[in-house]
Amino acid sequence: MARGTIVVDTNRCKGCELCTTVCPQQVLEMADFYNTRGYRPAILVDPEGKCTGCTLCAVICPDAVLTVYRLPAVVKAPRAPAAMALAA
Amino acid sequence: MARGTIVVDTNRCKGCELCTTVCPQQVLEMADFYNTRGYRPAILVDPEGKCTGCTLCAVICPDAVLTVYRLPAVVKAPRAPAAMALAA
Amino acid sequence: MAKELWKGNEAIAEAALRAGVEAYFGYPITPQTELLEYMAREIPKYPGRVFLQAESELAAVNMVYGAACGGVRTMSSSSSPGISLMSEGLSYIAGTEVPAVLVDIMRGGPGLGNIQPSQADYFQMTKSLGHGDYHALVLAPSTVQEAVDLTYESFELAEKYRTVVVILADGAIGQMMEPVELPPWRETMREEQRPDWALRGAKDRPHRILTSLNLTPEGLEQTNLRLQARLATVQRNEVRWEEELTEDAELLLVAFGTMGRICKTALRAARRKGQKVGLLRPISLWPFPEQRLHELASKTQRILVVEMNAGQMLLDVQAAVQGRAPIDFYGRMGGMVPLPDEINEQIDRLMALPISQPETNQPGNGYHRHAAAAAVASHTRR
Amino acid sequence: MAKELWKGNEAIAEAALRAGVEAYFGYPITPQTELLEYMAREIPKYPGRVFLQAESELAAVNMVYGAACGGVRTMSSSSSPGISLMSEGLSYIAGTEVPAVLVDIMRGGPGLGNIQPSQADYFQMTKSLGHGDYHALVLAPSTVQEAVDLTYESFELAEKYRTVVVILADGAIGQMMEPVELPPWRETMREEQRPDWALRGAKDRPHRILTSLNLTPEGLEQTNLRLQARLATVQRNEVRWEEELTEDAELLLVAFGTMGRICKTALRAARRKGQKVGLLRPISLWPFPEQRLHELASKTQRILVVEMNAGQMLLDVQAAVQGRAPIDFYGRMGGMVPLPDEINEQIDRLMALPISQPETNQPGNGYHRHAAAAAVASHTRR
Amino acid sequence: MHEEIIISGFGGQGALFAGQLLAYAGMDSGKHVTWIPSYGPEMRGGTAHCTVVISDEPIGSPMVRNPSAVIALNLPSLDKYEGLVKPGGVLIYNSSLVERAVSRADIRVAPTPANAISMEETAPLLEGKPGDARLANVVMLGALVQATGLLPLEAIEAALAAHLPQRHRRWLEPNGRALRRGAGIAEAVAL
Amino acid sequence: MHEEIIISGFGGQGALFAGQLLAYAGMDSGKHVTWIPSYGPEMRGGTAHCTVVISDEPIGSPMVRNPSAVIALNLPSLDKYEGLVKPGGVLIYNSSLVERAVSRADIRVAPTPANAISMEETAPLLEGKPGDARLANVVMLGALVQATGLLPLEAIEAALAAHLPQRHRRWLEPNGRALRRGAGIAEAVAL
Amino acid sequence: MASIELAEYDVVYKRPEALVNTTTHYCPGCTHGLIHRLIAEVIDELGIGERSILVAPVGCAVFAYNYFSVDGCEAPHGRAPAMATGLKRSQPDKIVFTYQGDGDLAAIGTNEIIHAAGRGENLTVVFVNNATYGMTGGQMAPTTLAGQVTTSSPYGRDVDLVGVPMRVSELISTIPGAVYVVRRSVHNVANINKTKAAIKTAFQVQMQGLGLSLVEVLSTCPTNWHMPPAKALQWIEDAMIPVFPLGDYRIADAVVPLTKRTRGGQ
Amino acid sequence: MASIELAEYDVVYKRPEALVNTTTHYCPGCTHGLIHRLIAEVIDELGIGERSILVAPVGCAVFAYNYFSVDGCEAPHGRAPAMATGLKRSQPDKIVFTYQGDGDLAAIGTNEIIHAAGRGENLTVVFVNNATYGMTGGQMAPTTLAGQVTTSSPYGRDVDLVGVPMRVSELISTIPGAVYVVRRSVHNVANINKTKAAIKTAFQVQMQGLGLSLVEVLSTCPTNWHMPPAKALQWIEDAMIPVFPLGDYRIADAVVPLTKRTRGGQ
Ligand SMILES: Cc1ncc(C[n+]2csc(CCOP(=O)(O)OP(=O)(O)O)c2C)c(N)n1
Ligand SMILES: Cc1ncc(C[n+]2csc(CCOP(=O)(O)OP(=O)(O)O)c2C)c(N)n1
Ligand code: SF4
Ligand code: SF4
Ligand code: SF4
Ligand code: SF4
Repeated sequence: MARGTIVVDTNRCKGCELCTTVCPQQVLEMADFYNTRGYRPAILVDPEGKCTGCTLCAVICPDAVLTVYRLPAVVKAPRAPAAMALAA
Repeated sequence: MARGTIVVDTNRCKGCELCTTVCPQQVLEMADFYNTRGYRPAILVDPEGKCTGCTLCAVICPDAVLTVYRLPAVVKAPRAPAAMALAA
Repeated sequence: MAKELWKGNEAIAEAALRAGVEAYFGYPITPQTELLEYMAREIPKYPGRVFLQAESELAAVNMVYGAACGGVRTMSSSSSPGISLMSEGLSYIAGTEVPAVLVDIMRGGPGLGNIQPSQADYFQMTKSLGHGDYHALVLAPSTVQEAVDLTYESFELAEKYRTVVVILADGAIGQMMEPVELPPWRETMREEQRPDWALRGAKDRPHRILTSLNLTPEGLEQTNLRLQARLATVQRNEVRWEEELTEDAELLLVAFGTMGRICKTALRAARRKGQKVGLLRPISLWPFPEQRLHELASKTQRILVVEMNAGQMLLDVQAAVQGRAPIDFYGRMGGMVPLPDEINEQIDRLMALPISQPETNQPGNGYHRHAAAAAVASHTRR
Repeated sequence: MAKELWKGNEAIAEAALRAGVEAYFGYPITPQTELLEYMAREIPKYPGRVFLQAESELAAVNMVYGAACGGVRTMSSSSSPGISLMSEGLSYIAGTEVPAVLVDIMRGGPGLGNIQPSQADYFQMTKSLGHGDYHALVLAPSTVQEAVDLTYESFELAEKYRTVVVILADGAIGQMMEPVELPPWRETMREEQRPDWALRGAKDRPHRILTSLNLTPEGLEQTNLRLQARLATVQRNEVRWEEELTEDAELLLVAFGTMGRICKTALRAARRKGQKVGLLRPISLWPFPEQRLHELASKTQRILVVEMNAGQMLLDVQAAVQGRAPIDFYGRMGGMVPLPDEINEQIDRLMALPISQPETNQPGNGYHRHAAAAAVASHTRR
Repeated sequence: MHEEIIISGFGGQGALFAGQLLAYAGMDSGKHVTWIPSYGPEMRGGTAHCTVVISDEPIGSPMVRNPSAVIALNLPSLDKYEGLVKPGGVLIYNSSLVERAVSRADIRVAPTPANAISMEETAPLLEGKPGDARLANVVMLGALVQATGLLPLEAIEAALAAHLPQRHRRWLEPNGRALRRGAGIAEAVAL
Repeated sequence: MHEEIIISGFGGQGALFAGQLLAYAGMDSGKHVTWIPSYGPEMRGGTAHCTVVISDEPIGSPMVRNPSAVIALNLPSLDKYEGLVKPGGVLIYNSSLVERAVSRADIRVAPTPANAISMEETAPLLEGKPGDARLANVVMLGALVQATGLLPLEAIEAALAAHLPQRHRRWLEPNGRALRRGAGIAEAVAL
Repeated sequence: MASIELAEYDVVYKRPEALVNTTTHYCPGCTHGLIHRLIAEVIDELGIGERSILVAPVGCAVFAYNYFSVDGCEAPHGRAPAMATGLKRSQPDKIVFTYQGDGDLAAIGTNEIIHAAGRGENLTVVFVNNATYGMTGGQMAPTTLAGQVTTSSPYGRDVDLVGVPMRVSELISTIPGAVYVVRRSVHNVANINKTKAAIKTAFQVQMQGLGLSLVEVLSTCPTNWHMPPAKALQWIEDAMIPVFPLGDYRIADAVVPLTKRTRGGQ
Repeated sequence: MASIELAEYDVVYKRPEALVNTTTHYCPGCTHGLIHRLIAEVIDELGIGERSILVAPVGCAVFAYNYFSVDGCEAPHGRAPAMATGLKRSQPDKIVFTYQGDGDLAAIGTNEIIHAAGRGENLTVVFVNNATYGMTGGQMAPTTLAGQVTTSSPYGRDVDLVGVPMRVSELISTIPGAVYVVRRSVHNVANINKTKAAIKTAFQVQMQGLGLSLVEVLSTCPTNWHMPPAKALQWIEDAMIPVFPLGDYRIADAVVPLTKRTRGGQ
């Protein structure tokens, strides 16, 4: 299984929830805070590093808010998923 | 063979010659005089009474200038074709 | 009848229904769309009446044209860009001398512009609703109630003069709510009441023809003379305006529609300060109350025209005043609405000026330039 | 260059080609069609230039709009009903501030009317070429040579002011032949000469946007102020007119285009009779030579406006004269052209009147009514 | 009497309806009224506001630059209108959503925890779910009416009774309570 | 010098081209000229006419109610324009097609058998077929120029040489003859 | 007197009642007049003259209202279907028909015909395709043939630059609301008769309220084609029909019985 | 720093260059934004950003020119194909595309698209069918489904009164000048990918000068459909696709190789 992660451009997200409906790993959720535009943005909640970087969320996002990353096969998987690191 | 005749509303004829092209009996000609609108009208030249009243000329006439008559089968054919009589 | 709170667009639609409109054709465009939507909702409740959303304003105006040729009470509504698209059809309607009512809820232009209130179609509506020599009767309400009343009356006027009647308002009047007393329901026309030129099928009478075409100049001049004669009657009979405190006015405000009512607030503020300000509010924009304005111009010291545009009615004021009083202009554009404080500022400025002679009222370096300048000033000021 | 005999419509087309027009889009309509047909014949001879017959005037004007957005020298032509159909597009062109040239060979209206010469689009062209606050620069030639010269110049004007320039003529000028000296061939624009707003692909620069839309009233007012400021410059720089024998004129004729030249014949006949008649022929109808007319109005005793319509330029005259001289009007409609003898009759009638005061020049029962009356009179008289 | 009121909030907060209620109440009390909304596509997701004028005299301008009273249902509305209120005027803001303080000293200000009150009043009807903010607009209206005294509270109640859409009938009672609680707040802050 | 000429006939009789020739000749002789046709769909099968003004001065009106000279190529044209010719003016009519007499006594009239002359002049080039009326317009023009003296015949000849379309080149010579025969007629009737 | 002798005869063809007893302005041999006559015959046969309303186009047929003894009006160029919609919707008991040329219907007015069809307006449209703009003097129309020289395609229609001729019946027949869409021609007697039958069906479709009916008729413009009338008819057959095949492009199920009846009636 | 950790990763999806780095005005979940993104990706992939010109419509996408980093302008309602024609004819080396809604293209602007197709203009048209007029607040469009409630069909679209929904791809595909006409949808990832492939082909058709290409995309309007975005996607599948079947409506012979290549490229 490929290891991947995503970055949500949180303030651009309009909270439409479409990404959450397509994620096969079910690692996307809507945040419980509001962004500067008044929407609850999508966030990656992937403590187990299930995101495969399949890009489905990015493909369906109407607002091009998502960037998707995948770990090259040769690189060893990092401990924590990157997006979590970002949030930190 | 049915016997027929036609009447040309001479002053309405625009001299387009279409009727002369469809008459199976070849009894229509263009006159050598001009009508009040400056056109040479079609005329019936049918000394032998060949007109059958087939209506082809009237059907193709773009200016609804022709009236077509046919002798009912029961009536004896008159000597001279009617249109000639008209011209007289 | 008790007053109810009505949105302008919907009130106009309801007034038209009560006036017996039988066929409405339109196309959505902000800030007019509620009128169409109201018709969509209400007309199906009245059997025999027609609501149809056209594929475009071009189609809408020609549907109106068709219905009008049948002697049917009919109307359309739109807003500025849509009205431009109707101008060929409106000219045909005028040339064919059939009645129709058109509502224009103006917005900011030119081009796509925006959807904010504006009065930038004044010229288009009063001078040249399409090509050719004609004028529509143009009525400019300044309240929702007046919009209702004028709409209600417009059909009779259209039929009486066989002309296009325009209800000319702007997004503010279309969108606002005000208390309204609705007029009574009128019956729709019965067959025997149809006009004697209407196309209803050539039964027991010769066939009728309605056309704007006449290839001979002599013939077409006859049509035009008939049209102009009718327009002259309209000019005699249908000039409408409202005046407020004009008797002793040293400064006369001239403004129509939304601007007319806003000026009232400024006027009252000015009067409270002891400034002798009056208001002429033209209601019929064509025919323009030129005679009355001409009279008032002799009695006042200064005229201030206020419009939500770069100065259009201004030209009619200029032509009517004929140099009898200097004319100033204040206008905002693109959906900006001059508010009372701005107008009062202008009043203060003008009241402070020495009383000038009509001669100062130079065209060329006069009104047009001034219009732009005033707008610039107003703009940079705030 | 030697003179050649040219038909107006074709001469205008040739002048446009020599001025470097790169793209022509149009639709057939009498009495303008020869212009389109000439383009159809000639443009294919010049590689890189575009001729395209559009499916309608609506399409034509928007093709022009598109080409203009590319910074390409472009034009269309039509006649009255077709111009009405263009009014939305023209308003967009104005709102987007791109240059374009439009030729209107006017015919009798309203509606389908007929195809005879007329000046019934004066209001439409000078006041409201579509909705919104703008004016096109309107140039009215009275000879084929002048049509050529103005057309040739129109592209530069359009580009200088980023505006629509209208060549406004009528069927008579479109159809007549006169000797013409053609202007020299100008090169078409090279890529590096394209204006810095033109859409040519966002190569090595940020992407460019051309639009007439601005949803905020503040923003749209800015656009309008820019537009109005440019129009004010046009009013300062581009007023054009011709005068004949105005110095000592007791009666001033005011007429444009075909009517302007016909008035010259009447003027000469009047002068031969010893009548002190002069002529002001506005060439730019917008901007109107209001300043000059205002001056002349103070020097003359009477003004006679002659038009091939019910009295449209009349309003501009009225606004410019400001009561300084009484104004009369003589007009024919629907393709009728006032001929010199009719004009001389009017001159005789007016010269016989006592010199009246400006005060007689009452609006309301004044000019408009009079316009209709004059036309009626002229009509019943012959 | 001549009051010029602006009510502003996010789309969905009911600013427009609150304004209509006010206008209805004014009209039914025999006043002249106008109600004019912001309109058009920019409303989508953005802010919505309306201007209500209530007057003893026929109303000239239905548009207002400097309102005598403002209801700000959210922070952007407060930011936009705080500076515009006429000196001596009234500003009601939704303190449930706005944390910052108001700096104007020349106006009367009533911070009103409208969302909080609405939550409390709506919860009983929402069968176990937590309450929601649907009555915030009416809470604010109560505060406004109380603070300005421009109409009796009963006039708003009557307008509610007359104009609450049929499908929301069951909310009439909570609306009334919300209204009075808003009024109570305004009274309490002793403007 | 200022002449206002109307040339009128059936569509196809060459009235418009004759007018253009006249205008070219005038222009090439250094005069001011205008040529203005009837136009539009009514031309189809109907009549066609043009107005030519030739003048020493810049031309005001290119349109004329009372021409100083008229060429009537057929009867309807004669009917229409006979009464309009200025007193003292010239009227050339095609006596090949018009049988009636002209009643005006205050103008100079030249009945010109233009079709007949044209038939004669065209026959040689039509290889055995009888001649046709294609030169009638030029015959009439010859008569007009002679009768009015408004231009030398050579000017028209030069215009013909310059403006006869390439495909009609072989008709240049017959045109010249037709022109001079027309002129001869006008001379003969001693206007 | 001739009438005495003619009295022995039966009239087998005479000018229809619905055709006003006047001369048209059409050029000699132009089949506009012929198509008018067919429509008039149909109106007579169906007995609908008293309730028919004609919407004339801008084009050579602009004066069509002068030639039919039914009520008539004249639409702006291309807008006849919209005007007819206004008439028909407000007077559903009337028979409303438009008569439109190819410039009118297939160029400037394409939107109006498509949307009238889209709405399934109960209208009858007689669409006269003569491959040119007749009235304005023979410019290129959307239906102008490849290579055809016109005043605005002086080097022949270049299909690389302006596309191939537009086929209106094919286009409109894809729209469900257009229930009867056929192409006919008047280049000879047999086809004239078929055209008449189609026009009759088209009116019957409206009488039964089935939707929009459109009869495209290939027609001549001898004047602008620069051909004698008989040669123009031949040109329809030789040049036009290959590009615009005659046939039934759409006969909705509900219309089928009508076509049977009409055929039987011929 | 996150970037340090992310540096170990490959970017497998990022916002395309041709999409301006800003937030659109579209409602949450509206697929206008999605279709924009697909176009931008295609422009990037084809490397044509420097020579592309967008003609935006009047409709919700009126501001589209703000979102693409290519030159852009804005046409009057429905006239984008005419404006694009003016641009393309005078700058044939440019890639000109229109982006139009169903009110824009299928109502007021039908004439312009039909005649642009008829002429075979070298244009690419992205036609966004959301079965309503979004911008003006959800009125009936020609593409509104039978029975669909809108603000101007408050009792549901009555097909007896206003006809059945207009099928644009079916209509345009009958016109020879339209060489590539397909209908796609963005209701799920698979279809989004197919839509992108089609848009790519459409641009390639223009790059090769083959004629007009039109990609109809079924799109949502959650706001005016009164549905959450996910449900709106479902509604495309359940309600729209049965009426507007996805598929290739016209692939001219010359275009076939392109479709093969594009498919291979996916
Ligand atoms: C808006 C407008 N544009 C153009 C014209 C000029 N015009 C009159 S008829 C016509 C074309 C008619 O052609 P078609 O419809 O094919 O009919 P036909 O004359 O061939 O019968 C045109 C372009 C007009 N009258 N109005
Ligand atoms: C001439 C004209 N008519 C009407 C309008 C109003 N208008 C703006 S957008 C629109 C409809 C847009 O609908 P659609 O094309 O389906 O695009 P969407 O908004 O759904 O994306 C209308 C009718 C206008 N701006 N101009
Ligand atoms: S699809 Fe995009 S806009 Fe929608 S919730 Fe997910 S990240 Fe946000
Ligand atoms: S009826 Fe027939 S036979 Fe008689 S003239 Fe006519 S075509 Fe000839
Ligand atoms: S121009 Fe053509 S279509 Fe028109 S009447 Fe003449 S032949 Fe018929
Ligand atoms: S209104 Fe509809 S189409 Fe427009 S942006 Fe919102 S969801 Fe999209």
